[in-house]
Amino acid sequence: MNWFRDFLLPRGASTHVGEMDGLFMFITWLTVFFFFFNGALILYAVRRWRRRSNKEVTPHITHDTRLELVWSLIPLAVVMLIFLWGFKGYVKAWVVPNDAMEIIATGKKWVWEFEYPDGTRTLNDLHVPVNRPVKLVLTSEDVIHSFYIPEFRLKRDAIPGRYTELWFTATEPGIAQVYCTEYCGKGHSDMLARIFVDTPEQYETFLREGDEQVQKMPLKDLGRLVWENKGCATCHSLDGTRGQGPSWKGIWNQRHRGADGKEHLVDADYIRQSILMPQAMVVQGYEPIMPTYQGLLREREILGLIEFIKELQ
Amino acid sequence: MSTAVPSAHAHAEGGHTPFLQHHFREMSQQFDAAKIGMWLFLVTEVLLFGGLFVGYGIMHARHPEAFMAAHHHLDKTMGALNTVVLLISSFTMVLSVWAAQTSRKKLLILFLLLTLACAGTFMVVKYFEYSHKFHEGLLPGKYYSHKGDTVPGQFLFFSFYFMMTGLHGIHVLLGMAAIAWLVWRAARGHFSSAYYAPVEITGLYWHLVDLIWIYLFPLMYLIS
Amino acid sequence: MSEGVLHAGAGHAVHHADYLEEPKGLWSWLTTVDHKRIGLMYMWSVLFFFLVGGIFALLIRLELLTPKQTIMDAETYNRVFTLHGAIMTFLVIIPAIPAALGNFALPLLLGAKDVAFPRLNLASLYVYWTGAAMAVATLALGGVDTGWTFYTPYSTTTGGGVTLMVLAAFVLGFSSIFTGVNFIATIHKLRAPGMGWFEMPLFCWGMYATALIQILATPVLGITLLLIVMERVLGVGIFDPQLGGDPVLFQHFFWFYSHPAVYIMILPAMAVISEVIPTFSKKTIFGYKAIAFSSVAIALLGFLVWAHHMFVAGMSLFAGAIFSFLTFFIAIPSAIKVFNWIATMWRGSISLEAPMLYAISFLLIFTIGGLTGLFLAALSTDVHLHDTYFVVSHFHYVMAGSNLIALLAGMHYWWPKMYGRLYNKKLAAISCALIFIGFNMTFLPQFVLGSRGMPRRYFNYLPQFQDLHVASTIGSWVLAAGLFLTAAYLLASFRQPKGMAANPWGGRTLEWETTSPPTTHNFEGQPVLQHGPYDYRPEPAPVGVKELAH
Amino acid sequence: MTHANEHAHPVTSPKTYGLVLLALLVLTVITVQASYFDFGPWNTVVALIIASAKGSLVALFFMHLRHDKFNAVIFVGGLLFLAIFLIWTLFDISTRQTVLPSNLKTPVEEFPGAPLGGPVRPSTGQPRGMPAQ
Repeated sequence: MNWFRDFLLPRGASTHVGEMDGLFMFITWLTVFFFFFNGALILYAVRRWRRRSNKEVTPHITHDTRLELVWSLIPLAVVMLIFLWGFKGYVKAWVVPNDAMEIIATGKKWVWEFEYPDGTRTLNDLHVPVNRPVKLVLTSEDVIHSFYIPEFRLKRDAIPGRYTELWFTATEPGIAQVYCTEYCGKGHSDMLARIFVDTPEQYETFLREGDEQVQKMPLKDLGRLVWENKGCATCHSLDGTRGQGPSWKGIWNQRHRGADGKEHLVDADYIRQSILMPQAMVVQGYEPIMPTYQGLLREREILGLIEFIKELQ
Repeated sequence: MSTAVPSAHAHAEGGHTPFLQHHFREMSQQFDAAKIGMWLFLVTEVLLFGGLFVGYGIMHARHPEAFMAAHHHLDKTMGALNTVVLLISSFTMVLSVWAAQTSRKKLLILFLLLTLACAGTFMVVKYFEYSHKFHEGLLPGKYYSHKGDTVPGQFLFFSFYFMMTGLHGIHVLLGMAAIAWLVWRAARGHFSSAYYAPVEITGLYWHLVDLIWIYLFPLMYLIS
Repeated sequence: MSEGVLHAGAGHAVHHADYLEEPKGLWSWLTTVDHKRIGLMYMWSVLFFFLVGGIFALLIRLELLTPKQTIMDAETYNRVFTLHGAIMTFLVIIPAIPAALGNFALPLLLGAKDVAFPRLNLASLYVYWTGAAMAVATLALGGVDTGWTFYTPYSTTTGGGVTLMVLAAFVLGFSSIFTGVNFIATIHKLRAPGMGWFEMPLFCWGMYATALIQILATPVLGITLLLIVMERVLGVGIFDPQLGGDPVLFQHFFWFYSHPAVYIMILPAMAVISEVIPTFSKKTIFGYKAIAFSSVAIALLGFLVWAHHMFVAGMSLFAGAIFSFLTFFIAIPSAIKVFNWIATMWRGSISLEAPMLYAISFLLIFTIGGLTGLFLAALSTDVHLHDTYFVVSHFHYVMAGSNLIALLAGMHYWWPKMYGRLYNKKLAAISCALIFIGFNMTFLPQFVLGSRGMPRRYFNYLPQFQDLHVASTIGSWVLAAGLFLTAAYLLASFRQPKGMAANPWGGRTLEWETTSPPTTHNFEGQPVLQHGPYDYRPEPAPVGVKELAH
Repeated sequence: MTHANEHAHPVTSPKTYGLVLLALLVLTVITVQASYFDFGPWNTVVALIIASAKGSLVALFFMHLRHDKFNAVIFVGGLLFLAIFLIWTLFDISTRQTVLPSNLKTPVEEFPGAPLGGPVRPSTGQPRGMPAQ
């Protein structure tokens, strides 16, 4: 019945999958069984004892203690089994191995920021080596977010003012999707991140020079990629619609009036400053909510964004 | 299975008072129902205040120094005075229930008025305490502007102080309104040993207000 | 009232003014203290808001037809699902059965003339209307985008009419408390002579258990909501991590109410089903005491398990284990009830009238709703499924499916008693089938969406989820068609003249022993209980209401 | 179930009430005096025990719970659920681990000068709503 499991559950790609999937399928079959069991009993009763005349007399059965005990104790036994099974998996997911590599994940409206042990930072793209335990320490800068990786069967809230943790060992190289599952406002459903499960060599390369593909890309394509992946798209549109921040359409070489009343020419320096020190110049009529990207973007990526914005005439 | 218990005799007994509502069979049934209703309402009050007590307890455990430092701004004497005033008001309230039970109309009105006077005194003392806090900038939440705090987070204590004593104060005012209404009805001679449920249940409410203060007093004024 | 006319039992057709006609005029309805009129006004208010919340639901489903924007933008979508949740929870499901059907039926079932505090009952209705008006007024302030759970710090930092919406929910809490106080006092003090606790119809036990929760949990919601108001207005800091507070504390406060509140939604549904099944099986209820006690057990156990909403919020292993363990105990009384209902049908004389069809539909939907709860009580599966469409689907099965289908069962059951008229039975059967199919079509795909990882409250979603979303949206239209059909034939029944027999279904509880519709004071004189509520044995003794001198 | 008549309810004499008031006043004096002593961690416990003694007197005598078993059950039941609320919440909050990231150099205060080991602001990024430089 693997097709049924594959229909219900996404690909499994961490060490937590087996435990959870086994229990999930057990309860699924239990639900299916009792649905049809109860359905069959009802159907049988309705067909067998359908009222034919209003004068029918029914037996006066008030209760049957033995029968009632049976259908209290059997469910009790089943749910205790489920409890223990669920608890077992949870303990495993809870106790972090000592050799786990620690990555700090910070949620903010509406991006995930990752900080690696060596100080490298990425936005929305998390690179982890395959077959090595990784511990994520989660926190949030504004409201509660939740870090959810369906393919790892894992989820943990990121709570402002607190740190929570979760750990996993990814078992196959590839890309796993991350969702935010605690409602956090307008960009909630776009607060997506990806986990790149790398081979050890790939991971080394990543730490050294960032993502390989990205390095080879033409600047303006890189700019678009950054816009898509690093959270720009959540607030800045490309088609002129007003978001949390100004749209990028046609802003190159235009003059922006800042909250301070002065006018600024949108050129390369201006864009660089807006990315690295967003609070220095806020365009009139917008909230000063953009986080700084200092240390989060490589120089080439900033150049890429400038080229990308140039193209958006 | 029980058999029918005819209760027709009850009608004759309850029938003579104009205060028996149509859906009750007899006065005692109406009285008991009113009391159950009031006690259930008191339970909801306990849980309403309970939420604040739980919040207070958890925040106190999180910021013990801040709460300790902040509570020194409260005046123990004023708090103790108000405790005594409320205890006496409870005493006069219970005496007015007794007066109603024993059909002493004049005493009933007297005790009710004394209760009102105590409640008024309580509110006056509270007024002085509040205005003193306002003056010093000891306001709740973002309006907190007191200078010279040594421990941060003292505003949290005052958030709770104002929310808890404020909610309690509102209850005192509501109680005063209810007691004033009792005075009005008592003056019209509505209450006697045959019918005094409103006095009894207002009394219950009033004692609960007192009871909550009994806990607020040490938690706010006496922590150390 | 017709003086001096004695009714010795069911079936008398002496016409006299019923509670619908006497006294006349709108003003008499607005100032009435008659529990039946208040119940009806509640019912129509609830149905009105069900329509409003349902339209929001259809809009949500329509928006989710495509992975990106379909008919509205993200901000509108967030407001629409918040309003859907808030209206459906606070204005529809919580009052649906207790305040509407409970108010109408409870005193009748107890053989009482009214609830213990009729004026408080009317006040509760006005408080409900006030709260409802406030909730609707938030639309003028730009709506609310917090979700009905008002999680901090989002709810204390976002704009719009959150403060007003929170106050609306606070006010609505009072209407719930008033109903609860009233029902407990009524059940304790106004049972007909001869009606011991175990001669009460099970509906009353269900209402009693519900009222317990309403009294014990609602005040905590009240103070929680006040704290949000204080946080927004004064910045008191208790839930704000920037100020030294704790947002997780809010979740405890909120779920101390809202988890038991889930049982405010399901216990009354079970109460209705416990009436319908014996009547249409013409057989005594199987395991009366087990059903009665399991209602109370669910109500009380429900207070011990709320933290299972926080398994992924950084709870310790130990705490997680305890709350998960306790949660499983809710499953036992629920299972007992389902099996007892089926056992009641066993060897009965089953008549498939509309209320029974709805009851069977309830049994099947509740089986799914209840069993899928096990996924969320078990720790490891909850970690995967929490806050996904699986949860959305599970609670719609329990709340929307079970509660509203039981509401429909109850409405069809007591409609002849309420209005003295009958609806079109064929159409009723068709719409019951449509609702059952539509409901499952809407929500079964959502289980799969959730287990595949689709998070809840998503405006955009990845293209891989689209097929199931489309299926769900089409299901929502089938469901809506069924509900509109129900509305149509129920309204059409008013075109018939009143002429129902006192006891059209052959029920054995006291409400069937007065006329349909009853008079203002329910019974002529004080009914005295002569037999148990589900006693279908043929008996020589005269049945039911005995007259007492008044 | 017997229905007592309204006037058949037991009437307590004013003298008893007077004695109860006296006891309450004495306990008030005791609790104020006790607040000047340092019982260490037991300070709050002592204060709450005295408050509960006073509360019981009020409930038993002034609120007539002495003669009113049924409503006493309601009231104590309410308190029981309040206790569940407090204990369950404390249970979760107090067993939460203080997870801290290993690279956290100094605890950044959540508000200036807070000597807290517990929650801290994240080490990166700007606080929400920070004014423009």
